[in-house]
Amino acid sequence: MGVVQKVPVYLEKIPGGGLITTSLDAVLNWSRASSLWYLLFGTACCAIEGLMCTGASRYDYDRFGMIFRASPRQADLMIVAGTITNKMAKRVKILYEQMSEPKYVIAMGGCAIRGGPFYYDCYSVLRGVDLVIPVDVYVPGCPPRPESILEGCLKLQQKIKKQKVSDWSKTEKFIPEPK
Amino acid sequence: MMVDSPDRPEPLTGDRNLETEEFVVNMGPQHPSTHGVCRLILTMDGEVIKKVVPDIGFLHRSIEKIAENRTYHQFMIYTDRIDYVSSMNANHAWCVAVEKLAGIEVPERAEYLRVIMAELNRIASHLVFLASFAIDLGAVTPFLYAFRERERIVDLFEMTCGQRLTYNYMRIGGVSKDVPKDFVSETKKFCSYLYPRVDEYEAILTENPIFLGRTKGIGLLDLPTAINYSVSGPPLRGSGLKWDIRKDEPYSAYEKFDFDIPTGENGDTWDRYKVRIEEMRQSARIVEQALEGLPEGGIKAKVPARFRPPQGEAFARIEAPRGEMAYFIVSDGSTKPYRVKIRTASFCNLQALPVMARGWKIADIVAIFGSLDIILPEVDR
Amino acid sequence: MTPEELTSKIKATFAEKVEELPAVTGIPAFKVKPEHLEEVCTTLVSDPELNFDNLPCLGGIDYPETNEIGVVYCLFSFAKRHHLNLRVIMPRDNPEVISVSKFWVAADWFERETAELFGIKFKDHPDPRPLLLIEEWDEGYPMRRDWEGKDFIRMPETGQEK
Amino acid sequence: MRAARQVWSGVYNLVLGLVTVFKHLGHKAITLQYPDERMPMFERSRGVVVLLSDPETGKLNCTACMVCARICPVYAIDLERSEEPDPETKKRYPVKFEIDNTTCAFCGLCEEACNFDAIKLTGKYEFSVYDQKTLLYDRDFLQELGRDVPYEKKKKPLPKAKAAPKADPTSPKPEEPASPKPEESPEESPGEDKPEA
Repeated sequence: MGVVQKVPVYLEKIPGGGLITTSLDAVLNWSRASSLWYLLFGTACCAIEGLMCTGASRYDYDRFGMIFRASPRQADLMIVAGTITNKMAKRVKILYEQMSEPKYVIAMGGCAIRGGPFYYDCYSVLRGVDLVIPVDVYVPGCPPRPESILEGCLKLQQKIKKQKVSDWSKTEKFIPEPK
Repeated sequence: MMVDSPDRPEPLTGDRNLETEEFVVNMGPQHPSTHGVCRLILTMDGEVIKKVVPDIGFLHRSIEKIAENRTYHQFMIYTDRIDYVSSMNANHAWCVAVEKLAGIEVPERAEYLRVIMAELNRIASHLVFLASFAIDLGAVTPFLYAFRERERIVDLFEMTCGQRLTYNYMRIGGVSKDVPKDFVSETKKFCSYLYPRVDEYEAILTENPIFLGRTKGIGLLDLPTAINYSVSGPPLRGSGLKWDIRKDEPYSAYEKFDFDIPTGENGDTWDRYKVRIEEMRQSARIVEQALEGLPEGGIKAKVPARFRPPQGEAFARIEAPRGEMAYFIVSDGSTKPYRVKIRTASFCNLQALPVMARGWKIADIVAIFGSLDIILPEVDR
Repeated sequence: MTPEELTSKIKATFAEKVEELPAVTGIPAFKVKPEHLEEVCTTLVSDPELNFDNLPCLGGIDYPETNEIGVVYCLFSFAKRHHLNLRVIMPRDNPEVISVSKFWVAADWFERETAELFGIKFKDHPDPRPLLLIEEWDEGYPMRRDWEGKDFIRMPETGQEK
Repeated sequence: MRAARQVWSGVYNLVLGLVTVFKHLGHKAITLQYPDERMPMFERSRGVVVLLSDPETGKLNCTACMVCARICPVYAIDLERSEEPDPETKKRYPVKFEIDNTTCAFCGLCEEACNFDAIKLTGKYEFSVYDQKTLLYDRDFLQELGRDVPYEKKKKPLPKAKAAPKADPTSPKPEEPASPKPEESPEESPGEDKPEA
C-alpha cells in the first residue's frame, strides 16, 4: 500500500478536502465507466452471444465505450463467457492477475455463475468462477441475450460510478469462500 | 505417425550457415485466434513452424458422463451445448441416433422442418466461420456483415423455438413446436436476401490479393492424409473428395432435395473457405426446396415421456457444418443411455492441424486454424 | 459391399478369430480377442476387398457387472462405402490392447482419451500422454460406471428413472 | 503479360471490395439503441421462468404435481407440495417453489410438461445482479413476475383422458404437450384432480 493510495484518505480529513475528493471521484468514475475495455475471453456458448453478437452490428458494445482487447494488460473488464473447467481455472486466475487495476469481472451465464447445467454429474467443471476471482456483476441466462449482458454492463457502470477514491487504501486480498 | 505427405515444403529454405536454436512458443489457452480455449505449443525455427502440439481439454465438461445420468429426453439440452454454433445439427444427430435405436418413424413434416432448421443453422455456422476467419486475417468488415445476416437467422430461430443459441428445438420423434404462421414467408424472404449477400462477401474476400496471399496454397492437406486422420466436412471436401453424408448416406429427408457438393482442388486454406461459401448457397437452395414442399401433418411421433428404447446399440452420423457428427449409443433398456460416445468433427479435424501447419510461418497458423473452423466444446466435450 | 456380404467375407477371412455380435443398426459387428486385433486390423486395411481406410469413431465401454471393459471401433471405407463395428472385450483389472494408431492416425487422440477416462492401456501408442483432464488428476478413471470422486455431485433422484 | 494480368486482377478486386463497402454507406444502420430502444420479444421467447396465476382468483395455477421438477434436466426446480388443498380453489398448491436461475438452462422442458399452465418461460431478460445468492427465485417473486404475462389457457386434461385419446394432429395447437402426458399425470401425481372430479 503506497503513500499515493493514502493521500485521498488524509485529504478527506482536512477541511474542504471532501470537496476535492468527491469531484475527483466524479471525474475518475465517469472516465472509467465510459471506457470499459473488455478482454476477449470466451470459452463456450456465451462467447458467441456475449462477445461476438453483442460486439457486432445489431447490439454494439462501442456505444458504451467498450472496445475489445486481446491482451489482459490493456483490459479493464473481463467478461467470463462460458464454462470454466478445473483445468482452465488456474489460467483464469492468471489472466485476472495480469489485468491492471481497477479491474472488473462480469460472470456471464449459468456456467460462469455456478456451473450451470454442468453442476451435477460432472467431474471437471468449476462450480462458479467466483471461486477463483471476485465477480462484480452476475448475468443469469443460458446463454443470456445480448440485451441482458448489455444491461449487466450498465449495472457495472452504475457500480463504478459509486466508487470512492478514499477506498483505494482498502485494497483487499481476495479470499475465495468455500460454498 | 505413419502418414506423411511427400509434397510438404521443407521447413528450412535457403542457404544457412548460421546455427539456429529451436524455441517454443505457447499460443493460448486464451488467444483471440484460437476461438475458445485451445493451447498450441509451437516449436519454432525462426519464423517457421517445425512442430505443433495441440493441448486440449480446457473445456472438457464431461458430457459423456452426464449422458449416462440423464434420460434420452433430458440429454437433448446437452447436445445443444456440444456444438453451440450449430445446435440444430447437434440436436438432429442425437434424434437420428435415438430414432435409429428405437425404430421410431418421424412424420414427414417434422423431417422437413428439421432439414430447414439444420440448413439455416449451417448457414449461421458458416457465417460465424466467415466472421471469425476474416477477423483473424485482419478484415473486420465481413465480421459486421456476417453477423448482420446471422441475426436474421437467429430471429427466425427465436420466432420458432424461443432461444437465440441453444435451441433445444428437436425432440425424439419430431420437433417440439410447429413453426409460427409467418415463418415460411420470412424464411423465403431471407433466402432471397442471402444470395446477393454471399456475393458481397465474395466480392470483398475471395479474389482480394491480400486474402489470396494469406490463404492460397497455405496449409495443404492431401486426400490420403485427410482420410487417414478421419478429417471430415469442408476440410475433407476442400481436399477434393466429393463426400457428403447428406448425399451419400441420406438421413431425414435429404434424399428429396437437389443440391451440389462443392469441392476444392488443392486442399489449401482457400479451398476450405471457398467450400464453405459455396455450401451457404447450397443450404439456401435446400431451404427453399423444403419450404416449397413443406407437407402438412403431425410434427411429432408418439414417444412416451418415460421413453425406454429396446436393448441394443446404435451408430448414426450426420453431416454437421464442421463435418461428421456421430453418436454411438448403447442402451440397456432403461430410460437412461448406458453409454454415449460422441464423435465430433472438430476433434478429428484438430488432430490434423500439426500435419497442415508444419513448415509454414507462424502467421499462417492463424489462417490454417481458422480454416478448420474448430469449436472447442466439440473437441473437448 | 452390402452388410451381408461383408459379414460372410469377414467370417470367411478370419474364421474363429472373430465372433459375430448382433448388428448395430445394420452395421455388422464382431468381437475380437485383444491378441488378435493387430492381425485383424492389418487384414482389414490391406485386403483390397475390405479396404477400411477410415476410423470415424473409437470409444471405451465399461461393464462392471461382468467385470469387463471394452473398446469399440467403428470403421468405414471410403473406397468401398461400407461400415464395420469391431469390439475388444478385456478383463477390467488390467485391460491392455494394441494401439491401432499405426493403421489409422485418427485413433491417436481417441485412444489417449479412452486411456485417460477408462484406464485402458494401449500398447505401442506413439504419444501416451493424458489428453483432457487436469494435469494433476489422481482420482482414477471417471468414465467407469462405478467411479466416485470427491468433487462429484450426483443429481438428486427425481423419479424419472422408475 | 501474366504479371500485368495479376496486377489488373489485384487492383480490380481491391476496388470491387471498396465499392461493395461504400454501397453500404447509404443503408440504414441496424443497430439497436438498447437501453432506449428494445426489440419486441417473440411470444415463444425463452427468458426467465415465471409462475402464472389465475387472473380471476389471483391464485397460482400450480398444483405442485412435480412434473416440472422431474423433467428438469438440471434440477433447478425445488418444489414442495402442500399437505392440505387450498380451501378456496380445492386444489393443492406449492408451499415452496424455488427456481435456481444459476443452474437453469432455459430449455423450456418444464413449460412443455406442465398440464396446468402454471409455469412459463417469458421474454423478460433483465435480471443481472451484484450478488449471486439473489438469483434463487422464490415462489412469491416468481408469481409477481408472472402477473403481467398473458397466456392462453390450455384445455385441462380430463382425469379419464386415457380412455379417449384425442388424436387431432391438424388442430392448430403446437404448444400441446407430448401425447403421453394425459395418461401420465394421474399415475404420477395421484389425487391432484380428485377434489374437482
